[in-house]
Amino acid sequence: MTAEDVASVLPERAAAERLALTLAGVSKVFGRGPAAVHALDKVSLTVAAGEFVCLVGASGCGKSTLLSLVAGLDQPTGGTIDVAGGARPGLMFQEPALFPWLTVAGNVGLPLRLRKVPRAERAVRVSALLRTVHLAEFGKRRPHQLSGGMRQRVAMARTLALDTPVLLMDEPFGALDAMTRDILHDEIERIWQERALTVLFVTHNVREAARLGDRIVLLSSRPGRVVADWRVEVPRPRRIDSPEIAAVAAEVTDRLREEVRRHGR
Amino acid sequence: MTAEDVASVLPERAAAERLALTLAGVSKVFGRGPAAVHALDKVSLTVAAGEFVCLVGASGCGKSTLLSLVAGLDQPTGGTIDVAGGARPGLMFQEPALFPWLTVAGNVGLPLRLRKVPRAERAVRVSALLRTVHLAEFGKRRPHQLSGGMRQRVAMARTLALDTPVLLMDEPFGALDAMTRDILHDEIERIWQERALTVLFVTHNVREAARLGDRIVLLSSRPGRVVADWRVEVPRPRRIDSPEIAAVAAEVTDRLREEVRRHGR
Amino acid sequence: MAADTLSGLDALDLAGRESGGSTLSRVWAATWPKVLALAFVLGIWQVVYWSGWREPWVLPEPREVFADLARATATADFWHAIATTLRRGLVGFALAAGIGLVLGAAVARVAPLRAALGSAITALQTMPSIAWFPLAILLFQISENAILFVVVLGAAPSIANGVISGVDYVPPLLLRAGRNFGARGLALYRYVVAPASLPAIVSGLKQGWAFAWRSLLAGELLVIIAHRPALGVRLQGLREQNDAVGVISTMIVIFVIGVLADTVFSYADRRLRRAWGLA
Amino acid sequence: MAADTLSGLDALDLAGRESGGSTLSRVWAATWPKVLALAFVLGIWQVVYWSGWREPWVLPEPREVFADLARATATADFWHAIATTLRRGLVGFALAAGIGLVLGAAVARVAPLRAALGSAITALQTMPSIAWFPLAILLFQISENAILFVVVLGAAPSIANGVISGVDYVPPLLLRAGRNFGARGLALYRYVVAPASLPAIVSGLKQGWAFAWRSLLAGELLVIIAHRPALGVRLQGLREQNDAVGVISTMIVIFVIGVLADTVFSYADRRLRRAWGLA
Amino acid sequence: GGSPQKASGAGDPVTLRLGYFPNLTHATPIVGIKKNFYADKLGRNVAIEAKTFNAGPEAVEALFSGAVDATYIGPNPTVNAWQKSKGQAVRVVAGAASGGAAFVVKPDITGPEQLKGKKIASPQLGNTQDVALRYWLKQHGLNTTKEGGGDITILPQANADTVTAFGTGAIDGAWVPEPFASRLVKAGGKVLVDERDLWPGGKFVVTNLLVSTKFLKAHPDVVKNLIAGQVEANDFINANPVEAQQVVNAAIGELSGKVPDAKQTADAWKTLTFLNDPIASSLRDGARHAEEVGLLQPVDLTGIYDLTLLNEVLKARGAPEVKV
Ligand SMILES: Nc1ncnc2c1ncn2[C@@H]1O[C@H](COP(=O)(O)OP(=O)(O)OP(=O)(O)O)[C@@H](O)[C@H]1O
Ligand SMILES: Nc1ncnc2c1ncn2[C@@H]1O[C@H](COP(=O)(O)OP(=O)(O)OP(=O)(O)O)[C@@H](O)[C@H]1O
Ligand SMILES: [Mg+2]
Ligand SMILES: [Mg+2]
Repeated sequence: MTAEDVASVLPERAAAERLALTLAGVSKVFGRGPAAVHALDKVSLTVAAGEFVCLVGASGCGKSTLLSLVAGLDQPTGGTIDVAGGARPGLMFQEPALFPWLTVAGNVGLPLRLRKVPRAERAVRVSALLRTVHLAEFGKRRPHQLSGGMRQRVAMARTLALDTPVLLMDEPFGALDAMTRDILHDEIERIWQERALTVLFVTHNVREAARLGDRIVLLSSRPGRVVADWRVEVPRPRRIDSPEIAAVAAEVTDRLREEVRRHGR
Repeated sequence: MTAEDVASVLPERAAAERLALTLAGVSKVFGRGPAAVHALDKVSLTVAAGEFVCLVGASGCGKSTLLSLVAGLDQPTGGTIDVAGGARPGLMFQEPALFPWLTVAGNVGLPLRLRKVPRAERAVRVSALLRTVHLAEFGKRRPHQLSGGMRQRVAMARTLALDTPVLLMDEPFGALDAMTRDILHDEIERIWQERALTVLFVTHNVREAARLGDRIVLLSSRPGRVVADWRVEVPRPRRIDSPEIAAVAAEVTDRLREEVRRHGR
Repeated sequence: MAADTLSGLDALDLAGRESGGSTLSRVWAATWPKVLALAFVLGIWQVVYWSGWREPWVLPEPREVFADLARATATADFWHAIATTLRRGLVGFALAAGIGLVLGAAVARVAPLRAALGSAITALQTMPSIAWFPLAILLFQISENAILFVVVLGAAPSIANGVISGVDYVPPLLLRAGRNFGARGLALYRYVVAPASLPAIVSGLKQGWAFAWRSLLAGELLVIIAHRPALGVRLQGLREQNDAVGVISTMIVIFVIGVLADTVFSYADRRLRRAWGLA
Repeated sequence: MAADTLSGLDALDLAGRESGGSTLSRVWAATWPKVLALAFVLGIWQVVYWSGWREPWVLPEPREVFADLARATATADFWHAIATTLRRGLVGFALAAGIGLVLGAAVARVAPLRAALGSAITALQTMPSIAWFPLAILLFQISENAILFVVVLGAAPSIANGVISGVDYVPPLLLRAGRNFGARGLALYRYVVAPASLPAIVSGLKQGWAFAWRSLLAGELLVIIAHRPALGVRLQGLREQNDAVGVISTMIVIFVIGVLADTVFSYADRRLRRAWGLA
Repeated sequence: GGSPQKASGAGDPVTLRLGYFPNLTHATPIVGIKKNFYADKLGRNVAIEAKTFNAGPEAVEALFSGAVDATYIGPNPTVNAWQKSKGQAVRVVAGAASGGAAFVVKPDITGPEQLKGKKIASPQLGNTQDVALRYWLKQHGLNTTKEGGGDITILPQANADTVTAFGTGAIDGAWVPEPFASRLVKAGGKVLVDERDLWPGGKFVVTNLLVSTKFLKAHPDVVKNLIAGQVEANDFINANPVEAQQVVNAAIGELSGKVPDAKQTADAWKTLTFLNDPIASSLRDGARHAEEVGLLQPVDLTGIYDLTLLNEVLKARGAPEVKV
């Protein structure tokens, strides 16, 4: 490698450095033969560091599959996925996936324990996280003693405890009432800004996507492909019931509706 | 009992007959001693036969607990629950609760099998139900091969296969995209009218409640109490994005917001 | 019809899941069936005895057996025998548990090991204790270790199989969650796989205890040591003497120890289920 | 760093879960570890033999044992012995499975039965086979039924315990779903409890088979019939003749049968896991 | 259980269930059955059903439970059966074999004085060989305890394991019956005591014929014919030892799946005598010895023998009668 090469490569690399996620022609096929399901087909997508990207699409279009691939929990059938810095992204699953043998505090504290955070510090962080999701008094409960929405919030706190620079969230607020959700929108936005996180956020609620995202990416159904990509220009702080958000949501909804119709549903 | 008594009682009883569900002072306490959780406190509620009642409330306020009591899966700590005709209501759980050892068709067909519906008729009914939830081609799949939203739709089809006059649904459309949900709103409304069902429907989506419900009942948090009860006068067919529905939703949302705020969240 | 009535129908379905009631009524609910069962067995036995179906030296009277048991319990040898056998059983079981857990954990998650040893574990489990006696003597001469060897070979495969079955059925979602949290290798085992398979492991340990105990009672015949009476030796000795009374009273002792062992496992199991929200 | 690399780290964690690859490579992956393990064991044995650690009549050479095995397999008696013992094993196991499943199902869901018998089941499981011999002869005289009796008493408790453990860990949500669908009593068992506890039941059946087989090899000594050779009698006979070569070659036969039995259970288990999305 | 058949009239068919062990000291019943000596004497009306046992306890259990009517068995279980049933269940009606036990030790042990501190095996606490060992040691001034303590450690152990243990040097000797004694010699042991040398005339019971009292009372004629068959069998064995060995080896092979080594059988055979006299004195002396070394509660053996039928048979053949 010559000196010139290095010079010419550097700016490019710097640009690449700012990309947190790069998906290039990612495909995922489940099973083999005639029963094979083409969940994702040549999805290409880049997410800049610090960007908040919302992923929308019809039920079963491959959103969860995509997150799972990005998290490195599954292997793509084709294409490549690059996570800047090689850090494993934190994933909040669509189901709460709480460990039944641990208390709420134990669940939230597990990622800390795995990183060998000392006990005292752990206790402080866990109670801060539980406060964030408004479950401060529930640390000693077991998952089976919680309501559906509470479980989802515990899962969110646990994912936040991961402290990864890239966060993947699969419908984190699906089981929450509008009020609690609004509050958590503020919380996640605050944390995202504080920690300068990169977030890939799956939701069915287009308003939610418009409320939170820098970008909204629309996936088509079977096979999943990126069919639209909006930049949400509404300045923050945003309110979910503001007319600007409603306008963005309306546009996305129209496109989504068209997409779903095209696939016969 | 004298003849006069009978005469005077009859009209009353006729009125009572038209009630599908009667909850009188129902309380539910989990655990004992200082750790006891008062999930429901003296909830009284009646649902007329053929009525579509939506239940809203903050996360963890006791909605699922209430449905579980009405379904007879749990015993109330106090009060009584009467289901007209003694028929056990069908319950669609908040989680899909699919049986992993059965295919999608097997899951949907199980309630029919338990009622000893002959195989041929069962096949016809199962495929009709799968068509209703737009999963016609997925009958042979296993639950673990489905997406979150698909699983929820299978659970809905399975609950519809129960053919009970009273249907309890716990956030049936929480994991669905807006389009699929709109379609299923139409489907459930159609089935409700066709079968003259009584429905008790838990949702976090206030618009959804306004779109579907004859009434919307608001539950407060810990302990859960009925704090408001609206009659939705918007004539059917309704559209979820119509201004009338938005107006109803706004009213309910305001009250709900107030309720949540009162409880410090 | 009230929902109460409906759920009344489920009362039987809920057996063993309901935990309510006062302490007294719980103790009573746990006791009367045992007492009844015991009375039933003793009753049948006594009636058969009275019927004169078999001579008393073949099928002795309950009274005689309990008298013998009472006599035996008054001797130091009896308690020494129990103590010796229990000690061997516990040591052997602990060894077997250690080996079985490690073996099971390794075989469950390392594909080549599983291909190599998976079936061998069950095959070893089916090998009768006496088949190991020559090898035990070869390796350990006439020593307590020979007994432990037989006990470990009897129980470890069973425990390993419990672990394997538990690990195989860990919900994939929990595994994925654990891996996403950065749990790898041992950490994944410690924080996810092990706790998730704990129910199957406890069940495997229980089966392992039964294997250990049976192997022990056979294996004790390998090493009959000075001044150290043991239950296995006692049982065999009484049987050699065709002492029906003694054999039955020793069986009662073994039975009681079995019940106590089960109580320990059941306790662990119940705590587990309570924590998991299953009981 | 690519996600591929990251997941590469998990390769070991995924052992036994990955099913991809061609048939040939799958067969190869399943075979080489077994061959290696076998070669390893044989190698050690041969080296120990060559070292002259023990006299050849105590620890014979592998070659000699396999020659003996080859000779034995050429005789009709050998195959008769295997056939007789296998038949008894299968009949006894089927009986034990029937009794164990019914007993386990009943005890798991009927609280008083559980209180009465729960611990007794484990206690019976720990009772050595020889303790049952007198009762077996008393009840069944010298007949095949005496053997079956011992086998059933050995295996049924283990199977019942598997069922109980399985039933105890059925996810309550699925139970509630079943009950909501109108499944009561037997129907709830048939459509929800039984399939949900199938993994634990298969695991219990596997343990039960091991108990059955061990009890059988001991119990066969109860009824020794001319011209009906049996593996248990053969093992004991060779042991009494101090025929180390014969004992080891019979152990190999028992081992191979154990491996085959495990293959059957593993197959059932793998199918189950595949259907449930666990493998 | 069809044991207590009603007294047989002339024409009633009877089944005689006879137990024995597939083992050298049971050559009498093996030859008797294989060569039809019993069948010939019992006639067409009596079917003989052979039952084979692995060890004494099962045989006694079977006798007690009515699963067999008679069985060949060693002296030790004989005394147990007598004692446990308070002298009611069984009677010894004939002997079958004598001898066949020895004290084999490592070659460097040449006398009792060298045994101090050594480990010696016996088949089972309180059995014939165990008693013989302890009594012999006592006579030579060495004391032992029931629990295995004393000057010498006695390890009761299954005979098969004893041979293995001797082979690995884990024990220094053992007092065992044939064919284990021969095997110990083959494994480098040396006979220190041949038990025949300790008994008058070199005879002591190792196998006798035990009959259930019920059967004996119900079918004395059948038992008499059984004894007659055995006498013929013993005569044949003594006249044709080589053929008898072949028959016995074949029968053991048939039952256990493996024919024993002919040479080993021949070696062990030399230490055995097949005879009809139960050698009552050796049984009684054995019991007395057991009492002396503290292994047996005093037991009254009066009436255990019922040799009238045997003596009738012997008398008819012009052979000398035996005495209790
Ligand atoms: N293990 C699997 N085997 C076979 N098919 C699968 C598997 N996992 C997912 N699929 C299929 O892949 C497609 C995409 O599933 P995915 O879970 O990614 O959808 P999704 O976009 O998250 O849907 P939802 O919004 O309903 O959660 C679906 O058609 C699903 O049936
Ligand atoms: N088994 C239990 N043990 C103890 N507490 C419980 C149990 N089940 C529910 N609770 C508590 O009862 C309250 C009501 O729970 P429920 O599941 O009914 O809420 P919900 O209204 O359905 O909430 P969500 O909207 O989040 O699903 C919660 O505070 C919960 O923690
Ligand atoms: Mg999804
Ligand atoms: Mg809920």
